[in-house]
Amino acid sequence: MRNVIEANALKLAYPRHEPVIKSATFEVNTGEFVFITGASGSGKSTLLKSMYGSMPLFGGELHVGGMDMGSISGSKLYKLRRHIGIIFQDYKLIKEWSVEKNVMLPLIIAGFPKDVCRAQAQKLLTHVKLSHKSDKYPLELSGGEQQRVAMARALAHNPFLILADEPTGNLDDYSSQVVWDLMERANEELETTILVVTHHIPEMFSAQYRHLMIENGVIYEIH
Amino acid sequence: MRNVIEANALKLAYPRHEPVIKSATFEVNTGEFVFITGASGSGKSTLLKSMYGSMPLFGGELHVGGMDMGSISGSKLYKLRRHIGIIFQDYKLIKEWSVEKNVMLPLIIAGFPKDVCRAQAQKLLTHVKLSHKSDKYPLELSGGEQQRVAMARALAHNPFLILADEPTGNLDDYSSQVVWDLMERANEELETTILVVTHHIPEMFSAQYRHLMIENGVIYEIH
Amino acid sequence: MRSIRHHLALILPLFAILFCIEYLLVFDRITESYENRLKENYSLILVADRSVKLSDISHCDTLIEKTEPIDAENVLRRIKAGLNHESVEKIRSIMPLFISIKLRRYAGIERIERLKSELMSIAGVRDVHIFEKVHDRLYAMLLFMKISFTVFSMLIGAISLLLLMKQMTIWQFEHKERMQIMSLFGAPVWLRSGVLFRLAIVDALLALIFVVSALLYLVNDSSVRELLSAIGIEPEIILRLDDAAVLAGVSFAIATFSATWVVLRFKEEQ
Amino acid sequence: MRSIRHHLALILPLFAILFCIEYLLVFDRITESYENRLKENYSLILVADRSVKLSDISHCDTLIEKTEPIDAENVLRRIKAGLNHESVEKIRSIMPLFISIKLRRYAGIERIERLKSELMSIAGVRDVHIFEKVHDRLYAMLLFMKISFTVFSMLIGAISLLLLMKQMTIWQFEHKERMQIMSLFGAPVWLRSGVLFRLAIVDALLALIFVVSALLYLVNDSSVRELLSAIGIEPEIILRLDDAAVLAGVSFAIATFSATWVVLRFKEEQ
Ligand SMILES: Nc1ncnc2c1ncn2[C@@H]1O[C@H](COP(=O)(O)OP(=O)(O)OP(=O)(O)O)[C@@H](O)[C@H]1O
Ligand SMILES: Nc1ncnc2c1ncn2[C@@H]1O[C@H](COP(=O)(O)OP(=O)(O)OP(=O)(O)O)[C@@H](O)[C@H]1O
Ligand SMILES: [Mg+2]
Ligand SMILES: [Mg+2]
Repeated sequence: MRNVIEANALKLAYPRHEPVIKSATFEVNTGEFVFITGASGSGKSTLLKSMYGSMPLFGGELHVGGMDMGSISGSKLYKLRRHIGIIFQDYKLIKEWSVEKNVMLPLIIAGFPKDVCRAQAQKLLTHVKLSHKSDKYPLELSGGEQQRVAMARALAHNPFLILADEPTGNLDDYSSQVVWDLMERANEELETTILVVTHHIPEMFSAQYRHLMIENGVIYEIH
Repeated sequence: MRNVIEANALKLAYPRHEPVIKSATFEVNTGEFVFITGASGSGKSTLLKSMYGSMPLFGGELHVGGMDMGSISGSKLYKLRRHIGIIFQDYKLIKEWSVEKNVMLPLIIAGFPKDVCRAQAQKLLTHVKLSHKSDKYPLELSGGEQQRVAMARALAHNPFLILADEPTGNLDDYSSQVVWDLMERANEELETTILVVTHHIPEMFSAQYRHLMIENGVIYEIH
Repeated sequence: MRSIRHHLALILPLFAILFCIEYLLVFDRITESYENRLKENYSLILVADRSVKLSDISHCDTLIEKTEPIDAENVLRRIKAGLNHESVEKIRSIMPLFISIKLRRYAGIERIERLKSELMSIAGVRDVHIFEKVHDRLYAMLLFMKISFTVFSMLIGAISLLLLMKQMTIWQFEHKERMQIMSLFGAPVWLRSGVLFRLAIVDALLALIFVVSALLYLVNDSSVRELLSAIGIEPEIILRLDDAAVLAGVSFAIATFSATWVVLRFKEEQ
Repeated sequence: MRSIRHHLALILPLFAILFCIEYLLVFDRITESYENRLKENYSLILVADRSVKLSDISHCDTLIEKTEPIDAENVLRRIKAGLNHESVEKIRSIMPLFISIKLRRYAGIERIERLKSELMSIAGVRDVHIFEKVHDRLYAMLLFMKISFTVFSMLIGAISLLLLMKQMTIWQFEHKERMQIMSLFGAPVWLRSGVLFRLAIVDALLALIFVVSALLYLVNDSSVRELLSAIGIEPEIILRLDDAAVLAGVSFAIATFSATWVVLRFKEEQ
């Protein structure tokens, strides 16, 4: 299999705005765990967007899971997304759905029977210490609880790639540790490739894993 | 003047839920800078809500700025709120308004003329390094940029009390520093009372200022 | 573009409601004037022996306003040309008495039938002719129209109200977050809902102007005038000054009620 | 409760649209049958010298369907009782010829006036009587009703469409976020918009059932039947099988169109 992510002179820009990412060239191999940092507004979230096809390329090339994101068609994009787990910076939970159903979302889309979905959702909610909140609705949760639900949802369907945008920004140290452990486990046990945007690389990870940094629209490899 | 905040055996609960805050007794004096910590879901945001009257008391007493929050009437509550600056955990920016107008909001409510509002908004946007984004709309900003707009809005009307819920959760170290500096300046120059909920007390502050912690619905004074 | 559509959403249902109200008002007037006219036109001819007294007939039923013997000369004039005087006299002497009866008001076919049988029971009355079939049909048609219009109006009223409610729901969706946030910063009600009321008042005014213009246009359109006069209605029956006052009242009441509803429904989220 | 209101928002405008369509269909039929009836009832009586040839009159205008001399016996029978045979003979010989004229179709007052002057120009024709005033008024009334109903229907149609659009906007508000998020996780269109289509189809079916029930009720209601027969309309003219098919088509088309519109308007946010 080719690299999970291959970016070549990638350029990203919002319509009628200066390019946010001016040039990004890097690749991420299967099973890697990569941290991305950068100042506020430097384009980290924008870079992730391009990886799940929510941002058209302004220039250069980007391949995700072997797909050319510059020319990917609608149905192929949906197929790709079904195998990616995303934690959005603003969580993006479905307000009208219970916590459990929110976690089930990727499994429902994959077409699993109800009880399989439910069992898997319960397992993940237990992992993020929220099984007692499974009947609640997102607006009845605290900020950090919502963030952990988003985490559980991203892991539910055993994706080959996890894109996490500031997944511990609203978490205390203990909850953060829970989240990092889960990611590490997925990375080690299932060879899931993981890209995390964060302002605080946990110390125990900082030497061990790769670290990319965005500055002035350019991506640098720190180590 | 009495203490800015006086809580006495304060109890807070959402309808049909176990109490979140079981007993909180503490006071905050004018000009104090107080950090509040606690695990995710421990009730920090709930406690702040009670302070701007968005959460009815379930028991005990709470006085904010000399007002009894247990019996405060609509128009008095609005008057009180006009002198508090709040940074919400989810920012709560008005989507249909430009960044500048969002920052102007407390001044518009206070009834200042347009140009005064605009000048003050520009000053604060410069402080949070976002003057170049003043014509943008919130959804065109990155997470951290939105958070800084919320910061600017909270300071715009020189409130006597600032309630900040995780104000640096989505900020890199540099931007965080900018925010902390602004708060410290308001605290020192204007004697603004400041309550900050955060998971990461900046090191330079940790010894200097008060620190309350919520655990199992009870508030403890750490130092 | 978007704002035009949003204004329309309030203006159109208001327009429809006002239009229906005006239509029903006008239709009441039309029916009334028609009932008067039918009374005038309604004629009963009674054929009786010469011995019958007019007063007997007049007092037979309160419905009867006037009785008049019909001049038989008219009937004879046509044929007497070729007849000798004697024959004509003879015809005249044996000819029955024709009496025209005028009614006080139009009373519907059943009531008239009863009157007829009453008249027939008077001795010497040979026959009563009622010339009413077509008039009665006209009246039935009018009634049918009235019922139809009421149904239509109720339908329009219902959809319009629903449309208003929908618009209010949309207003809620659109303004809830903003009002919420403004309220958290202590904005008084009038400040956070001023936009809504301004919108409502302007729309009410526009709807009123549109309805009045439409009606004025109708009143002055020559083909409409022709059509109305064909069915015997004066165009001036449409849109009187007091109507306009009613319409204005309804329009502003509905609009401000809608805005108030949205404002009152607003609750701060926890 | 909330969901009932939301169903109503789609059902009511659909109902109104279908109702109007049916009304217009029925009204076309009523007008048609009335025109036929008017043709039958419309009578011109021509008074002419005995020398006039019937064929002259028949060929005078294409509008004329039939001419028939009226049996003068009728006229005479009444008065001959008291006259001697000779006088009656005399009257008969000098009496003018009465001719009844039947028209091919009802043609409106102006056309008839032209026909009249044409007939009058035939030598020997003394007079033409037109018995049409009231019939003409009935017809004018019918026309007026038809125009009114069309106006009402257009109004209802417009508000209904707007109501549908509002409902779609609300659907968008309500479903946008969910569809957005589902789409980010790769849900295909049918999965994320299935709810909408199910809703639309169910509502279309309900609206159809309501309209058909309402019409069936109307057809069978005795007071409605009476009223209709008073104006000479057979109740069976309302709701024919092919009408129901049209209504079903319109209902489902509108409902699925609405849902499709919402789905197509959906765009992923950046
Ligand atoms: N609207 C609500 N209805 C019911 N329960 C709620 C509601 N909002 C919050 N809660 C519950 O109240 C508890 C405290 O929530 P709160 O938001 O105060 O936590 P927090 O300390 O701010 O946590 P975090 O650091 O994750 O933001 C949580 O268990 C949460 O699930
Ligand atoms: N929808 C948009 N339209 C226009 N500009 C946008 C939009 N979204 C983001 N931007 C701009 O693009 C730049 C990069 O945004 P991005 O969200 O990628 O930043 P980020 O690195 O994730 O920052 P943060 O750490 O604050 O979340 C910012 O300057 C932002 O203002
Ligand atoms: Mg970001
Ligand atoms: Mg919180």
